[in-house]
Amino acid sequence: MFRKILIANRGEITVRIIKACQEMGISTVAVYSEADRESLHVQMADEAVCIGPAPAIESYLNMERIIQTAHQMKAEAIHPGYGFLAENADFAKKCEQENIIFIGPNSKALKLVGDKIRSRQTMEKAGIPIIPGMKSLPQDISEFKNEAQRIGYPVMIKASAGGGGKGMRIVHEEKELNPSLEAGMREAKSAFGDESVYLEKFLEEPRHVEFQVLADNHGNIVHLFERECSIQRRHQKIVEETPSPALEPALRAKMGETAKKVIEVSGYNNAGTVEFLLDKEKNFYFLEVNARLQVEHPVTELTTGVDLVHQQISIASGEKLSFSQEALHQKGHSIECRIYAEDPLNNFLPSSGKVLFLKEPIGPGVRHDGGIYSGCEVPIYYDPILAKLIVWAENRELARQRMVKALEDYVILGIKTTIGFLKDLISHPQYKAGNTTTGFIKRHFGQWEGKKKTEKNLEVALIASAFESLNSLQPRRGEERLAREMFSPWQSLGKWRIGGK
Amino acid sequence: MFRKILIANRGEITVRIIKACQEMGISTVAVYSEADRESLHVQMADEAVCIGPAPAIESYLNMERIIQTAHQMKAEAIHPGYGFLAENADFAKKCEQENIIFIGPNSKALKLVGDKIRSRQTMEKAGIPIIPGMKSLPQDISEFKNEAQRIGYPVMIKASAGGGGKGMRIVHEEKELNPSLEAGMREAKSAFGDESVYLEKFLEEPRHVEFQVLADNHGNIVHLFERECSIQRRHQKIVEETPSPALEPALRAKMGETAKKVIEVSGYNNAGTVEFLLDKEKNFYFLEVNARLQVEHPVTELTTGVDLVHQQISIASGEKLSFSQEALHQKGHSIECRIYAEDPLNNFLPSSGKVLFLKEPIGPGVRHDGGIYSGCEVPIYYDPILAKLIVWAENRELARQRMVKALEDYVILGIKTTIGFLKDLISHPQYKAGNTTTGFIKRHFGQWEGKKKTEKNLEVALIASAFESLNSLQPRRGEERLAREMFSPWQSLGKWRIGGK
Amino acid sequence: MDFEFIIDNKLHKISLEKKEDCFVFSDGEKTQEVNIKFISPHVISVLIEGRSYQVYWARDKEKRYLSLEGEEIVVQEPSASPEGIEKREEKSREDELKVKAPMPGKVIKINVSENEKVRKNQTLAIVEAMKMENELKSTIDGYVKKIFISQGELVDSEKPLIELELKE
Amino acid sequence: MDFEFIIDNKLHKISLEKKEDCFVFSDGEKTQEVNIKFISPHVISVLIEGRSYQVYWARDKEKRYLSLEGEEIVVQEPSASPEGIEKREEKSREDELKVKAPMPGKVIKINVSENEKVRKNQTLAIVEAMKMENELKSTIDGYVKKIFISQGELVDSEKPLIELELKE
Repeated sequence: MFRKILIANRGEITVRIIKACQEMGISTVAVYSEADRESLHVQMADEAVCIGPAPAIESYLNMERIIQTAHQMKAEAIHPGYGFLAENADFAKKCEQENIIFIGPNSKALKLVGDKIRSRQTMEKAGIPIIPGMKSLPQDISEFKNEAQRIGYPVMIKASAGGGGKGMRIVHEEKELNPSLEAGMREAKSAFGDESVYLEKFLEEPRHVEFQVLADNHGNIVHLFERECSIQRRHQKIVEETPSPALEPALRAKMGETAKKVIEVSGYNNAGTVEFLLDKEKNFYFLEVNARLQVEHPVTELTTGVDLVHQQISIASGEKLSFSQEALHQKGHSIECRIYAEDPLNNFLPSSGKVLFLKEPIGPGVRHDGGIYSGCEVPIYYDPILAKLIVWAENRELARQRMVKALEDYVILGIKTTIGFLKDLISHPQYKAGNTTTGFIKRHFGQWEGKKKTEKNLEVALIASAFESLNSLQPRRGEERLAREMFSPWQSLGKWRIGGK
Repeated sequence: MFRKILIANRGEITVRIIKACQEMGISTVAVYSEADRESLHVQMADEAVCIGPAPAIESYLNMERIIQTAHQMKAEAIHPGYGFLAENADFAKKCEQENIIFIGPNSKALKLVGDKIRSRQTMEKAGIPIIPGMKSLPQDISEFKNEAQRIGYPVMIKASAGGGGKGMRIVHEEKELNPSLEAGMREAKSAFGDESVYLEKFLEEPRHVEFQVLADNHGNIVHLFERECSIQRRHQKIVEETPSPALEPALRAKMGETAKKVIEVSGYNNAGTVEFLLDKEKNFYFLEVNARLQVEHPVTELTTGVDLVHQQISIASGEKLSFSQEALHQKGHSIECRIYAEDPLNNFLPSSGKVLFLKEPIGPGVRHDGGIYSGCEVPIYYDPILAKLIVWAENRELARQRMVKALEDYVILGIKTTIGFLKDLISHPQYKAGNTTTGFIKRHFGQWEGKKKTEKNLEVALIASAFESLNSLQPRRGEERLAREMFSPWQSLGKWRIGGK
Repeated sequence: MDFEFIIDNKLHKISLEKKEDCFVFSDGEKTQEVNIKFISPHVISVLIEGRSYQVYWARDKEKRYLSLEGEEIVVQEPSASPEGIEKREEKSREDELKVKAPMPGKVIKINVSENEKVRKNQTLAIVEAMKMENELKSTIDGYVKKIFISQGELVDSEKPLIELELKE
Repeated sequence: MDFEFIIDNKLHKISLEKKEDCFVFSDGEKTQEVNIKFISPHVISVLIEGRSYQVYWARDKEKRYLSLEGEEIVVQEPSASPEGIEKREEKSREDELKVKAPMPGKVIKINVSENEKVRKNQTLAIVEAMKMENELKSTIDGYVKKIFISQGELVDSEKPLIELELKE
């Protein structure tokens, strides 16, 4: 087992990985950009090294600097988290050359599955069902036009190098094709440093169902069942759950075996996710392999009892999987909501700034994987994910109710977040009914305007504001002392009386 | 199902029950003493009513007032939590008479199992193994002396009306008998309002193994496996876990069936716990029925996936159990540590006062059931339990490591707590080995003096203190503004520079 | 004491007075006793007729952010904004012609030039923040009067980036 | 700037000076650069030679409570206590004869009367708090000089409840 691991990431996933390392008795090195000195992952790690200025390209994407830091701090392995360098085959290869263990797949497999076009070819050859679309990367912009005509609109533009919705565009008619290609390529370039994009047939309102897979370095492969991630906005998953309301045991088994075959064919090791689209007739199509720890991995952990980060680390250190496929079972139901710094009432624009106050929901069956704290700054430079709220309960409806309540208990003041939107979403009758497809948001939340505030809550807000004003008015006649006392933690704020009593 | 429930308790268990009610769509009424206006349960409930002065006897034990409040607030049921009125058969009976549902066993069963003497008689008759000791409540103090001689010292004094270690005393020789009886009776009186005590043979270093049971109002009974609660101090459990390292499947099944028989013989319904002592030869003896939700119920929840508070409420509302014994399985391992406001370096004296700062540990597999917050006051009037820290992991050793880490992440400043002591306990090789008996603390932690502080941590503490002093010195030359800014949540504390820059 | 607060552009006039151990609240129509406590610097507990409300609050400049029962409410004081509400509404019509960045970010593309004719909803420029591209669209049919930015520039959300002119 | 702090009754003399973007710490023996930040009102982040420490702190009167790496450290300033450490030690010998309640609570039994002869470890009184009984025991072989309390009284942990006298 490793003695020390460097984590080449930031935010909630780095905090998650640090916790796993601490439990396993492994020291952690955090790296951070100049914008992140005060980030939670820097505080939590055993060691922390600044690796450059705020823009990711100069810090979190700076391969040389990160590898050099690993050497300098004597870290034996690098965990890339998700995003940034997680699916960068060059980085994995550099690590291999520099004798640092990359906690993820081998660079060859990573290169294959990272190249969406080549992996489509490989899978088709192996008899895995795929969606109609380009089988090679276009040399010329006109090829896109021809291919789109061949497979028929609507088509989907996808980044060859990445996932997470970055660079994706749906094109409904030919005149939209060129501007969408341009935007997609720019986004792909910015997100992955590679502007290659390709086309696929766009399926109408499919479900997005993916299978979690673990493969050790000794040829053992298991799947840990599915996650349904159909609820997406801008091709970005926002709510995930398992089990999928759409799968029957036979279909689940068949898809699981297919997922394992994809991994086998790719020569893939460590944790990975095989993504499928499931159409209305319950036909499934291979989409891609996400060659990393997924944002939504906790729902699998809560239903199978397997800690995926522990497994990633064990596998990378050369250990064999300690369980067989037969030993794995799904228990209960788990739902995850991603909490983004976005304004749902203003076209989901990112919202940076200061988290004035945070209260994380806690309680039985509630898990919060977060990267923020009261008083932290959310910088403009990185992905707007703040945290993930995950619940587990005996069945889907209980989990859904628990999630609604947990979202209600969740307080983030000072920046806009998606919490209120998610609460409405999880409360929607069609979500309750399990009718989740990739068109869910557009269909049911195209015109979301938030809930009307209740009269009583308005009244209480006014009362609390007036009360708070009374207190902050006091200082106008003795301002200094009172302000000081309010800050002082040793003042009994609770017993503090109003009106000079 | 109920529309509204009154919770006749305070602290972490009330918070736990409120959360369960919220998930089930049930309104909650909190009651509170004058000392508890600022307690967490008052803030979290939908409605809150003050029921009297600080001493429990005038508030949380005031049956008339509580029942009257339930009527006034139109609550259909009362959940008593644990302690206070939870095992008071008179209260259960009054509720029945007043047409309020008592969320717990029927008053007749409660009276039987609450009378430790009568229940011992009943169980012996039914063929359940019991510990040698008194089979009737003594009329005269001299009977204690005779019985102690008959069964042989050491003997245990126990409160007839209660549990939780209150009123318990071990007596090793005759001259200790009288003072111990006096103290035990006083404590019993103060804790349960009933000074009756009795004697039992004291088994040397047994394990304390209890079985969680659910019984609906239609005659269906299941057990949810065991909890081992051998780690005790002053006869008060402080660490609990499940599965017990001492049970093999056959013994587990046998004890589980015995537990169900105890419940059946008692005519008991709702959630209950059947306590056994297990001696070195793995003989088990019925001890008593804890006729309430136990402090340690979460370890059962995390390993069986059953929410015991939901079940209590469903059963009380007349629903049938929705699962059979065969459907229940233990998965993984769970450990709970009770966090008390006590000073482990000063004979575990209770520590009241203000919680200046609280950071609850969170993370995968970590659950925190708490009744405190940063800034709250811990009053002297009630039980010193602050919170419970519970972890789950795939096996015992992983759970143990997770608990060690979670205790390290747990910060409570301002009052003394048992956190540091628990961390040492969970880290002890004999705990790791599963060698847990009721003599564990005395044997391994009789002389606990805390850990020696590491040099590096001392140095960092000095640096942080000096840094903080530099900042608090600043205000001496501009005090008011700075103090105000430090309090002001809208000031960017993170970016705040030292030395006037 | 009397207070004026603005919530969702609506002005509320209320009063809150201390009375022994509690407070008396009035909104002009009804008057009631309430029990209010500071629980910790960011939490206020309010009891009204037995109902318990836990109010989380924080302040950022002139704005109070409140959260209760899972609902977020932003409360402002009229005095905090230099103009009254009505004036602000007038101003917002004027503001419509000034295209601002929806959030702080980096200008990655400017699609128009000064004096160019634009249609409503036409993309004027693209600003990237947190790895998302956001298109700034024209709010009117008209002309580009002035462009204040250049490609690659970091911009804030306060200042106008492009000014438009109505078609005559 | 120089500082003196007391931890576990031991006096530490250190200095901390601001230097550009970081601080210089010295304990008299070694000197090193450290990077220190206020993260939030109760959290200080310290980086020393790449090592990261998250220090939680709070203050109660003259005491600073710190927690780092799961270890709690109480830091006091010498100036905060009116007497120096040595004087305090002298005083504590005197204090031995004054029996105090270990924590605030209620006196439920007084087992001795004034002028009564007591042995070391003999129970003098019982104070109850948080439902636990705690016996106050004699620290010496001697006599009860004065009893300041009566049964049923609520007592604090600061004032002496019983004063003892050494056997001559």
